Amino acid sequence: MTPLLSVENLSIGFGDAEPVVQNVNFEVAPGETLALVGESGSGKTVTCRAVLRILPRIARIATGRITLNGGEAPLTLTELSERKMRDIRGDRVSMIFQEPMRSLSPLHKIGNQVSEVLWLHRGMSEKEAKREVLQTFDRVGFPDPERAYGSYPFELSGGMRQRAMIAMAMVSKPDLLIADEPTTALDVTTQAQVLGLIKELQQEIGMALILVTHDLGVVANMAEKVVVMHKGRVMESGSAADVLRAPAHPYTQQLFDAAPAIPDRAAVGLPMPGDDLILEMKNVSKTYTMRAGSAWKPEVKIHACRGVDLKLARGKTLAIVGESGSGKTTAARIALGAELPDPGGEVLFRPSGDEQQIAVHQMTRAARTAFQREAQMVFQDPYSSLSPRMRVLDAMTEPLEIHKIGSTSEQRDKAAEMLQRVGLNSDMLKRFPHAFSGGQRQRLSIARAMMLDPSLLVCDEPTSALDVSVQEQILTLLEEIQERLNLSYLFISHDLAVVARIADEVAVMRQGLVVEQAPPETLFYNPQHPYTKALIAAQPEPDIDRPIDLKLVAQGAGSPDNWSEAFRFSDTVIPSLIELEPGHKVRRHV
Amino acid sequence: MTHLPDGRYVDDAPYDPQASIQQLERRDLDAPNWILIWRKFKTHKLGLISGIFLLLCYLMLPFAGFLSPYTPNERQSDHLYAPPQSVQWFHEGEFVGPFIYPITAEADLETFQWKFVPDTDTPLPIRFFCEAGEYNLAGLIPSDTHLFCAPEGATLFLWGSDRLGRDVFSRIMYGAQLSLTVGLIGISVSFFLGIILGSMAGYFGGKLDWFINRIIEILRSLPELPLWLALSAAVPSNWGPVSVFFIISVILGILDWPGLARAVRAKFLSLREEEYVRAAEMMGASSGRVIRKHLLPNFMSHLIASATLSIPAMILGETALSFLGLGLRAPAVSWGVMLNDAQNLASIEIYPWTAIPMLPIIVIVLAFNFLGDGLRDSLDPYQQ
Amino acid sequence: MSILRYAIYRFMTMLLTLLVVSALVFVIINLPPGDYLSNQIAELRASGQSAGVAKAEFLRKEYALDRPLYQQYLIWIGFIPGPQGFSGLLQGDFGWSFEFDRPVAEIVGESLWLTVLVNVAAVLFVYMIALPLGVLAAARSRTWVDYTSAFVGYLGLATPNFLLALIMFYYGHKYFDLPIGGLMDPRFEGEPMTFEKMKSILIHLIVPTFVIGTSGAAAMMQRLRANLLDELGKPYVETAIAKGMAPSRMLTKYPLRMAFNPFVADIGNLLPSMVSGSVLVSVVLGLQTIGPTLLTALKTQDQFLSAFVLMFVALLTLMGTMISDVLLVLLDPRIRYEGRET
Amino acid sequence: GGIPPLQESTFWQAEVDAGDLPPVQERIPDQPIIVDLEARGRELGTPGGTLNTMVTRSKDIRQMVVYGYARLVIYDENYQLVPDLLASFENEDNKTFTLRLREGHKWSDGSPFTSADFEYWWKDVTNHEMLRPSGPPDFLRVGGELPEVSFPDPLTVVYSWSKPNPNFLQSLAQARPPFIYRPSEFLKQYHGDYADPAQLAEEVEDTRVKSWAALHNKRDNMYKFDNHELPTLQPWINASSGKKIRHNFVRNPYYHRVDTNGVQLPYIDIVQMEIVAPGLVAAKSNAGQSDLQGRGLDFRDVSILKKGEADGDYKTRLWQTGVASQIAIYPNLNFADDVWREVLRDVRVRRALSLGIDRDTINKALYFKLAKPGSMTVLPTSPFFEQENRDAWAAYDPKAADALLDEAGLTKRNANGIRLLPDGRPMEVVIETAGERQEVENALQIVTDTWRDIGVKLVMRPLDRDILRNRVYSGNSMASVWFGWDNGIPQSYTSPGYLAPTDQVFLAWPKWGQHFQTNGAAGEAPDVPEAQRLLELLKIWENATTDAERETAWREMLAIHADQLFGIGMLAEAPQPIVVSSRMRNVPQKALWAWEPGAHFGIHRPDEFFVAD
Ligand SMILES: Nc1ncnc2c1ncn2[C@@H]1O[C@H](COP(=O)(O)OP(=O)(O)OP(=O)(O)O)[C@@H](O)[C@H]1O
Ligand SMILES: Nc1ncnc2c1ncn2[C@@H]1O[C@H](COP(=O)(O)OP(=O)(O)OP(=O)(O)O)[C@@H](O)[C@H]1O
Ligand SMILES: [Mg+2]
Ligand SMILES: [Mg+2]
Repeated sequence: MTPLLSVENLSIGFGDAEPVVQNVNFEVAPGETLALVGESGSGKTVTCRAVLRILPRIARIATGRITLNGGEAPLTLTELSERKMRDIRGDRVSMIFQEPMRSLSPLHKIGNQVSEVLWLHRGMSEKEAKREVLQTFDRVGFPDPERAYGSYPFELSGGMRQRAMIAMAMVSKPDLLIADEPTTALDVTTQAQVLGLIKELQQEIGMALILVTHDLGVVANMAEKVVVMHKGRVMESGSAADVLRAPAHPYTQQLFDAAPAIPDRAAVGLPMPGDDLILEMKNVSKTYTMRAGSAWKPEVKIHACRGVDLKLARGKTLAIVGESGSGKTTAARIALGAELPDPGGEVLFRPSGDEQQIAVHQMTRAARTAFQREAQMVFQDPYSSLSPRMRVLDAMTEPLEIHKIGSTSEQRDKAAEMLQRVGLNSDMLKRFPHAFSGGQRQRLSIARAMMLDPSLLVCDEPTSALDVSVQEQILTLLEEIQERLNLSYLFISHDLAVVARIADEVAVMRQGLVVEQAPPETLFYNPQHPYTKALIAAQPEPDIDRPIDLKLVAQGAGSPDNWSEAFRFSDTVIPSLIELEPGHKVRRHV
Repeated sequence: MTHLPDGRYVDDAPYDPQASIQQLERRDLDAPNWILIWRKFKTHKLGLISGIFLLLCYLMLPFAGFLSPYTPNERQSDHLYAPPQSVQWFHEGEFVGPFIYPITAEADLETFQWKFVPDTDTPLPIRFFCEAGEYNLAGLIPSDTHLFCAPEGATLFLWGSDRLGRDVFSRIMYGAQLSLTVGLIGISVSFFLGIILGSMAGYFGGKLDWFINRIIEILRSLPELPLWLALSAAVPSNWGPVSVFFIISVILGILDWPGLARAVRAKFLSLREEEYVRAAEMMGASSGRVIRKHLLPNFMSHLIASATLSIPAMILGETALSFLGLGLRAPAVSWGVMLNDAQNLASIEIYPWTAIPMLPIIVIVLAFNFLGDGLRDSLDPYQQ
Repeated sequence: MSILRYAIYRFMTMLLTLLVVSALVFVIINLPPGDYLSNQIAELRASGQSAGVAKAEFLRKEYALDRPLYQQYLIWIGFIPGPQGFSGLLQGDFGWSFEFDRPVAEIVGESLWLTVLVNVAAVLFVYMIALPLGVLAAARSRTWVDYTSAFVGYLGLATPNFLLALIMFYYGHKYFDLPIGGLMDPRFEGEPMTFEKMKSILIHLIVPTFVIGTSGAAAMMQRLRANLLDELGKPYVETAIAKGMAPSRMLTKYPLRMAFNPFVADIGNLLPSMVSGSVLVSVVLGLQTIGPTLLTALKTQDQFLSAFVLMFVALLTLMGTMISDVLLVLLDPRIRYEGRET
Repeated sequence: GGIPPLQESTFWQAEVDAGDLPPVQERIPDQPIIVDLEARGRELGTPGGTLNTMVTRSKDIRQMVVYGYARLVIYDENYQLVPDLLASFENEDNKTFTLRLREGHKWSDGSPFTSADFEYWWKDVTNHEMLRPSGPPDFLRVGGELPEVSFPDPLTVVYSWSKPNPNFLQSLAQARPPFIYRPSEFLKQYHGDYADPAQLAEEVEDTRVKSWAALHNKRDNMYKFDNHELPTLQPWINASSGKKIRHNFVRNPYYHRVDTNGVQLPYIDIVQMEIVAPGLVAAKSNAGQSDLQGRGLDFRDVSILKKGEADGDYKTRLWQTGVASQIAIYPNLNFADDVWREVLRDVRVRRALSLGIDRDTINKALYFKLAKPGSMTVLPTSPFFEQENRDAWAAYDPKAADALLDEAGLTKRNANGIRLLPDGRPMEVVIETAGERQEVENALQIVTDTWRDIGVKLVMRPLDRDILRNRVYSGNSMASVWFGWDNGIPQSYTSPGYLAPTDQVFLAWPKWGQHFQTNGAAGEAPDVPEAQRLLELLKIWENATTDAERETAWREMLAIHADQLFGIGMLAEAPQPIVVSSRMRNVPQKALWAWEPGAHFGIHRPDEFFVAD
């Protein structure tokens, strides 16, 4: 069978520097899934972009050939005219970009941006396209497709934006889908749903898939073929079964070894100590008003957080997991005073054990400056949180400059050191943010947050874009710093394995509510809430022989209406959190 | 390259987990930002050439007197509207060095034009480092040495002479002193105010925005024309033309900022919602810092383009003002004054050289444009 | 705050500002020493035409020019009664032009549509030239397209308008038989609109549009180019390309909209410039627009006429800023006008 | 002689045939003026054709009244007063004037032109409280006294004063005449005393004016000429209404002049007056778009006009301007600064300043040597011209100027060689201009150079003309530039009032002028003997009974001006380009271009110009 896409001997470089992709070869057959895994910064994204020829201006394809078959005649994408290329993009080959936050136009409604593909390639009318898009939105797990259709990107959570990207790439039902880490920002149940959808499409129309991911569990569940990349070179490639079962290259082995998993030993977690709380959130709610489409329609209110109560003890880690769009980021932002809670909510911060609590939501200027020295944030979307016109060095030293710490050269040394600790090269300091890979930017963001040696660090999905080995390195670093400096973390993640490893207590959120809260050991072995259970079930494992039923686990969470009577809640009737055993709370009716 | 029996491909190059693929040059790391920008700028050839050209122009300003054969208001009453004289090198096939043929004027009462007849028999060599009209070097040191002057008893009008028999070339040289400097003050004032007030309105929003916007609205609604008319009566009469013009251009700047301020404000209203601005704020960055380091750089291109575009407006602003009796005026010399004199049909059709000042304006403006473009490019991260 | 509420709120502010502006306008036009009638009388005397003086005296009484300035203002607005009872702006009476000896409304009414015509032509010209060229210059930056358009634009910008107009008139007439000055062949004046008249107007519009438009076009083009270049590197542009959009459509839909922000901010200026933007140019080109009327009115201190025109322009300015504020919100959904929390 | 057989014009033929207009015999007065063109060296013309001309402001359509030059009395080409609209006039000692109208003379709407029209003006307009709050115009007041006016019969009007009013008839012949008559039949519709109140009120409402008086004043615009309904006596009547780019004027069917062939004047059927921007007049003339153009053209346009002659089918003629001086500097003897005022009042200083002007160079640079350099005095056309007056203090003589300044005590100089005033300030003469004429700027530029040599710094300051006047009148300006006297060709009957400090418009003595104008209520009394003498001489002229007396007064006043240099003239008789289409006939080759007396083209009788095809 002729492969749908074949990449031969591809090398790509930036400017006159050494190529970042060297001699890459692979083939994808129709209907087949190829997983591209590898180290962060190894050139996966660049390779994928080369297929569609959307590389940064200064990137040069040094050698190589990319051929697309399946049409009337094979097309050499590397030599095709820009005009012809246009017909391929979005129609026969579409791509899900790694960083959906930046990849959507901030000024256009999601619905418009997604429907556009259909207008362009299918010549659909606005109405037809809308119907189609709403369907796809529903299938990628938007709880309220209508609302998403009329929202602007900034009104959506990270995961929602990613789903919009996915929908955009899939509505046109392409021959080949290139998905660059499509599910990093999704909770596992939604991830299952999306992956299930992709599988379905593959079966329906024989779509081929290039899946860039660092989640070996996903690889195990989806891929027929695997290509492992490291520093721009292919280390190993072959059928998924073979590679996963018996990795041949030392790098592959090293990578697989690093994969974390939810430990399967039963244990009883200790509840979070309550005496020295560094951060306390009491009854925090947040309601957004969405910009109404026209002047006459009523405004839509969105309850991003509802009555969230969280306590974080000094030197501990509180993790928040939950459905995408359930208000995790919102809660984190409120915790840091970036957003004000609705009246009635309180956020209290205690700089050190013997000091007064200060109310984050009503601080004076001076107090705020002091607070900001102590509390830092790693943003969910590192790309957006770095000024595009600031070199990394300046971005890194900025917190020190603001708080006037150290001389210029000391600041620079510290920046270089931090960069090395997150696995980046200090000579990247002079680059601009856009010249990094997704995972590298994420690490930049972490490094920057730690520049000030804060006492509280809010990490919003800090490792989602990292391959397991680098993730391992980062987690180790976080733990080490915590031990050394008694740092406290508010840690948001979708990866239960990571959470299991790092958290002292886990809160599970759904639709703005904390539905269950417990130490990880307790939670993972004695989940009470149906949603928690569904989450755990949906966590894919990097074992090719134990595939999960994507469809089934995707349904697992279901809508609250399908839950058993005890857990059901609606907009008006919300049960309260009940402490089952010390440190284990569940939201249920008694 | 290794292929395992199961069809797998395995790389056989030695594996070193610590190796790094990209090595930036060491010097880049130690270089301060401006050096990086400069390096980048150097690659923009047109920008570089323009920059050097402008630098030379400005360096030349103090020496305008030395470089021009005449002083600006020196009249040759026998050579009104003399056409440009060309500098010759060979006389009757013989090399003589730079010389000119003297010209004499005749009144033609048929056409009412002056007719100039060159005397091609007597080549008169141009004098160098010679003594002629007195001027002040750099406005301070009196001198009468010129780089080159007319031969004894003849004239040297490289670009012709005007209605009063003044050398256009020399006037352009002197005119540069005013045209290239005073107008810039207006730009600076207007940019200073526009950026400061615009960014405050845009970044802080709310009450401050409301307040600044009302000022802008009122300023913009205020009619400029009557203001000028009132002003022209109010300026003390013994002020020299330059100081009047100086004040006018400052006022021009003061009235001119709202346009820029609104652009800045609009952009900042949207930029302040960017995540990186939030990030900076959450790190404790002061408002000033956020504006300077995060917002302004992202609006730099617009500012550079706007600044470039104001330059011709400022050089020529006086021509519009002289309509109202407020422009620069004799004895001050500027390009606008010269063009004002040339604003009639005769200058276009019969004495086109009196409109020559258009050329330096265009050249200077284009140079500023390319300089700005080069600057923009070297600040643009995506071009790196 | 919803758009509608915001718009209403802006409107109320506008009215308030308008009142402030009206007072300032009135003061400013009365700043130069003297007033219309005394100037007129002086002028009549100076040119030996003392015969006209008596009538001027009549007007001084009739229009309360003998009262203090603040009273004149209040009468003009219509807050207090004048010699003939209430008859101010609020009562719909725009006043009397001494210079033209007719009600202000008549004079303004006549030239207004020509003014709008000329300036709309110029604005259209600016947008039609500057938008595509600006986009093109950005898309093909550092190529001959870019350089040529910059050169031509700056050529127009760096030539004084009047000189440019003279050159164009003179050679235009000589080689292309274009008309010199005016906005239509006088024989069509007052005629109903016909094809011929239309043609005459269009031909007459060529030079003025070009002269008024070039500077604006160059400015818009270069700024647009700069703003667009900034946007072209952004990831959302790549997304659009990846969708397979044609460059022209992609550019106009995404980066252009983003780059348009500073221009929308300045749309406020578009409206008043439709009326007053080309005052000096109109004067030198002899266009029968409101511009020359305004300048004459100002120079002769024909105060009700100039005050009305200026108020009208001010009103347009305020409406312009209001519209641009509302448009900004529509253009960029992220924009909020609320203040910082700190 | 008798009236030649009259010919109906083709222009009105259709109306006459249709019975809308009476035939020409019934339209012209019983005794029309029969113009003997051949006797004046002009051709007899053929009626018809259109004349295109341009003006620069919309209100300048009133130039048609100026060019038309139909007045009660007019100047003939020798500047003698002759009756025009009047059949005749009698003057008794300048005290009683009897004006006799033409029998059967009609307004352009066919209504009779009789003494009732004079009466209407006198009783119902100028002496009406509401229409003219300030009463009859100044020229009718002799020492504050108003005339006795009587209307003995329909064709006679008598004006009489107890003291002489020698200026009365000349005033009637002005370029902008005081119309002492109004089309009463027409205007009565708008007069509160005559019209039906209800109808009038409605009319007032419609026109959006405030009172019937305003309405009347608006309709009554003999000079503005912008009301096409208002009957006129001018050769052309306004045929377009409203603010237009081009105004049409058509021949007046009731005009009172005919040629010896019996053709009713004017020859030209239609005058089209187009309003163009000042800067474009030359360009449009150059393109042959004007048949007769003087206004809006400057000497500097000559070269381009000459160049366009071939293609434009016109000729450029050079007439002479009639002002006493083309450019004159007026040191303000009433300047508010005490020190400066004393300096400027020192005649030696004024003489030095005049001697410091290189008039020949200015003449060469600006006028191709075609103007006449010299001080401000009358032109050779005037019987009072004397070369020595023109030459007085007018030669360029920096040495003598230096000596005079030294003599005046201004001996100290600063480092730049500028003389110092008694109080130590440098001698910087600020000359304010109206900023309208480039030639003034160029001339002052040349003066700047030569004055610097005598230690005087000239600072030029262009302003707007109204602002300039206001500054001068209030004593805030040190010196200003304007034309010389408007009337450069006075005759013995011309009032020399403008030579004496009687009016603030003579920019050298605004305060003295105000004093005279307001009978001492404002301003200052002249305190310089020469100025006082000028006033005396004016008195003498006014009370003189013979031309010889008047002439002596004139000559002495001119001598005083030449000696005292109240206004420092630079040149006179500057050439004025006149563009004349090759189709035009009867336009003089050489002539004087003067506003007063002469009404620009008016005195050259445009109604006699015709178009030859
Ligand atoms: N515009 C650019 N200029 C210079 N270097 C770049 C640029 N873009 C990416 N790189 C470099 O190219 C390399 C490959 O980047 P790429 O984005 O393909 O990595 P990746 O495999 O997708 O990594 P990740 O998993 O972190 O997303 C990285 O080292 C990155 O720093
Ligand atoms: N500025 C805003 N305007 C309107 N709605 C908003 C805004 N920001 C967030 N929301 C809404 O609030 C809800 C919670 O968003 P949030 O970003 O906190 O989710 P999240 O839990 O972080 O999700 P994810 O895991 O996908 O990042 C979402 O429904 C989102 O659409
Ligand atoms: Mg990547
Ligand atoms: Mg989030």
